[in-house]
Amino acid sequence: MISSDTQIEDNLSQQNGLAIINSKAPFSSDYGKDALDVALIFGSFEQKVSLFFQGDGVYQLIADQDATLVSIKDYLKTFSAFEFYDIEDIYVCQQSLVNRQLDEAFHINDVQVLASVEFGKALNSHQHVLRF
Amino acid sequence: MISSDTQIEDNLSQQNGLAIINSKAPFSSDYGKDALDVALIFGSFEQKVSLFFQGDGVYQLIADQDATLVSIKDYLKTFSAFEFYDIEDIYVCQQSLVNRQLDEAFHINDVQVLASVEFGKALNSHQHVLRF
Amino acid sequence: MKTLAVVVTTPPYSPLTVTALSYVETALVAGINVIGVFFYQDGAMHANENISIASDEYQAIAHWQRLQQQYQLPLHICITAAEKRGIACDSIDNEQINQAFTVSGLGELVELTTKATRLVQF
Amino acid sequence: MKTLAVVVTTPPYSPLTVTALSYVETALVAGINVIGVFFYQDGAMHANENISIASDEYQAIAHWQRLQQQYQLPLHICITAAEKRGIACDSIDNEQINQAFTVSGLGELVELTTKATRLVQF
Amino acid sequence: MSTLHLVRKSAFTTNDFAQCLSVLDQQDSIVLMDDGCYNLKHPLMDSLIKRANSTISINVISNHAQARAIETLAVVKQIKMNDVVELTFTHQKVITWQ
Amino acid sequence: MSTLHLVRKSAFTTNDFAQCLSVLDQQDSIVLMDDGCYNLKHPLMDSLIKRANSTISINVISNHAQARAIETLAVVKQIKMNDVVELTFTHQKVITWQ
Repeated sequence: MISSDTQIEDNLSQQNGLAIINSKAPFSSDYGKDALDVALIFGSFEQKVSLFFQGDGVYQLIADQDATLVSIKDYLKTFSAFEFYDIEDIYVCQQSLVNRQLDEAFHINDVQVLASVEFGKALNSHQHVLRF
Repeated sequence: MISSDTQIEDNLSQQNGLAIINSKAPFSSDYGKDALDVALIFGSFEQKVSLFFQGDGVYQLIADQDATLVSIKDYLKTFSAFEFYDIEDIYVCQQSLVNRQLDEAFHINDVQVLASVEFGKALNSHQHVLRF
Repeated sequence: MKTLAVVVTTPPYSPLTVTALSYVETALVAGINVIGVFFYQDGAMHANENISIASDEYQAIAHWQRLQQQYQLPLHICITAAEKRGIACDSIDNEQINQAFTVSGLGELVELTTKATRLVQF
Repeated sequence: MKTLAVVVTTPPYSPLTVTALSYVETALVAGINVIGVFFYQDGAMHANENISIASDEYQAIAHWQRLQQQYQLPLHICITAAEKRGIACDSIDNEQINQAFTVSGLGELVELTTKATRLVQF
Repeated sequence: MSTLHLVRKSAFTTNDFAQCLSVLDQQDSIVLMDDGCYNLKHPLMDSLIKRANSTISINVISNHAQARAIETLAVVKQIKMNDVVELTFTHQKVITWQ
Repeated sequence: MSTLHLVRKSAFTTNDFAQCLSVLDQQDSIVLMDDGCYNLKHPLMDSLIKRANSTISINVISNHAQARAIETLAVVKQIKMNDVVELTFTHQKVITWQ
């Protein structure tokens, strides 16, 4: 049975739209690119979308990478278009960075580094979640 | 440069044929079945092939499984044909079993449980290795 | 009314598609309004008409087809994912695409997501 | 003479195929006798003639084709793996299979393995 | 804002389950399915169960565990697919860890 | 019977590298390539390097590491693809961990 309370909560939370969790490293599969395509289409339809980077997904954000050295088209460069698509909420899991001995040096601006609990809370404020 | 010593060693070691390492659980991908197909074709061509089970691959050997409960064709039953194909060397990594709290109860006979060092040595005695 | 949209990213020859099918069929039987299934990444391979799975193995595609017919369940494949995986989507009378599937763009995923009360990925 | 056989299990749209190609081409340039490449599992998708990868992305299949022509490098696809992935292999004049590839059974893998000094998987 | 977590991967092979646990909230529920059933025997499960005052509901799809010959634990609820469908709507959203 | 180990997966995500290390012999060599380059920063690498009297040669494909902005370590040899081809024949066999 569905209570009307749940319905209200749903409608409220819908404001926060879709969360996409990126969990894969950038240069060994299509996952990062496939997630990016979803994010950009949501942006172009003016639907709210937030990006979360966790686990090896954090490598997608790291500065000074160069996909052309391994003959791959550098889709990471398209991340700089996030502003244009009004994709403003970009979260990275601090613990994932620490585990990988990575500095908080990213190739795009306005990345929010969050501890696990806050990362979980930010994720929780979204209506739908896809993970790539 | 290739020394003639290496050549001799190669020819000797060729006696031990192909080692196949199984590293994937049985019911979530085709890897186990694909590895089995390779093993059986080597057997039917009377080429020596040995099977190694490591990591989640050890789940392929565990007794009392029933793939039909998840609507999958039970390729594990074909393991009982190994004898017919003269596939006699079946090794499982003891540490992988221990980590997963698994007993040494298998659905086929003559599985050799080896500690990591011996498992590595047995692997090492083969000319070629494929991993699935 | 509660509505459900499903995203499938696993290929038809993966045993994992059985779980996705079982979930969607259970939802349909329970009377849930499943507004569509979107096949993305390797999931797009479900629409390949030429896929030939041994007859004694689980026929995932036939089961999806059955759900489509029985419940008028919309099955969308992502055109970009499909073309990358060798399903030619450009011709009008396309013999390579299983007729149960509709060739769609990612915009369809946006529509399903915004309309659905729940979005579940498999 | 040292001979090399290579098994490719990653699909053509995976960046990992770049590494396999680079390895095989480097071996050929070094004068190694590469007796064949066997495409198994998702690797079989390399032979799908209808695969369409965006022109600004790495054209793995074209590069394999080039190696095949330049060095007469045998490229085998496993028929079972191919049919599971929607490449119809039964017709004689097959428009769905890239001409650079030979449709083979797993027996070909046995032959390559027994002939090769080294077997390398990618 | 409770979340239903569908766990489909073995924690012995990948870190998906660990990632799931790191974002888990007190009102959330977990369903172990497919290779996620193997996690019943993983140390991460022990620590999850031992979490003080945990209100997190842990479930496993019974035929998925049985197919794999995995014994379930008393604290883990055995459910079927229709329960998963029901949980989908008694929680505010679903995250699939695969 | 020395073995060349090609490591293509991140140990932060999967346990392939751990499995490789568990069968490693003293005469063996390792090549980190593709996502295996990330393992340069993994605790398993520290313990490998610290192995007493280790004769194991550890290599990384330089452009694979550089593409990923991963700094290499002094004890790890930077190599190119032609070196991998050469190592293929100076070892008795090759195992790919992917």
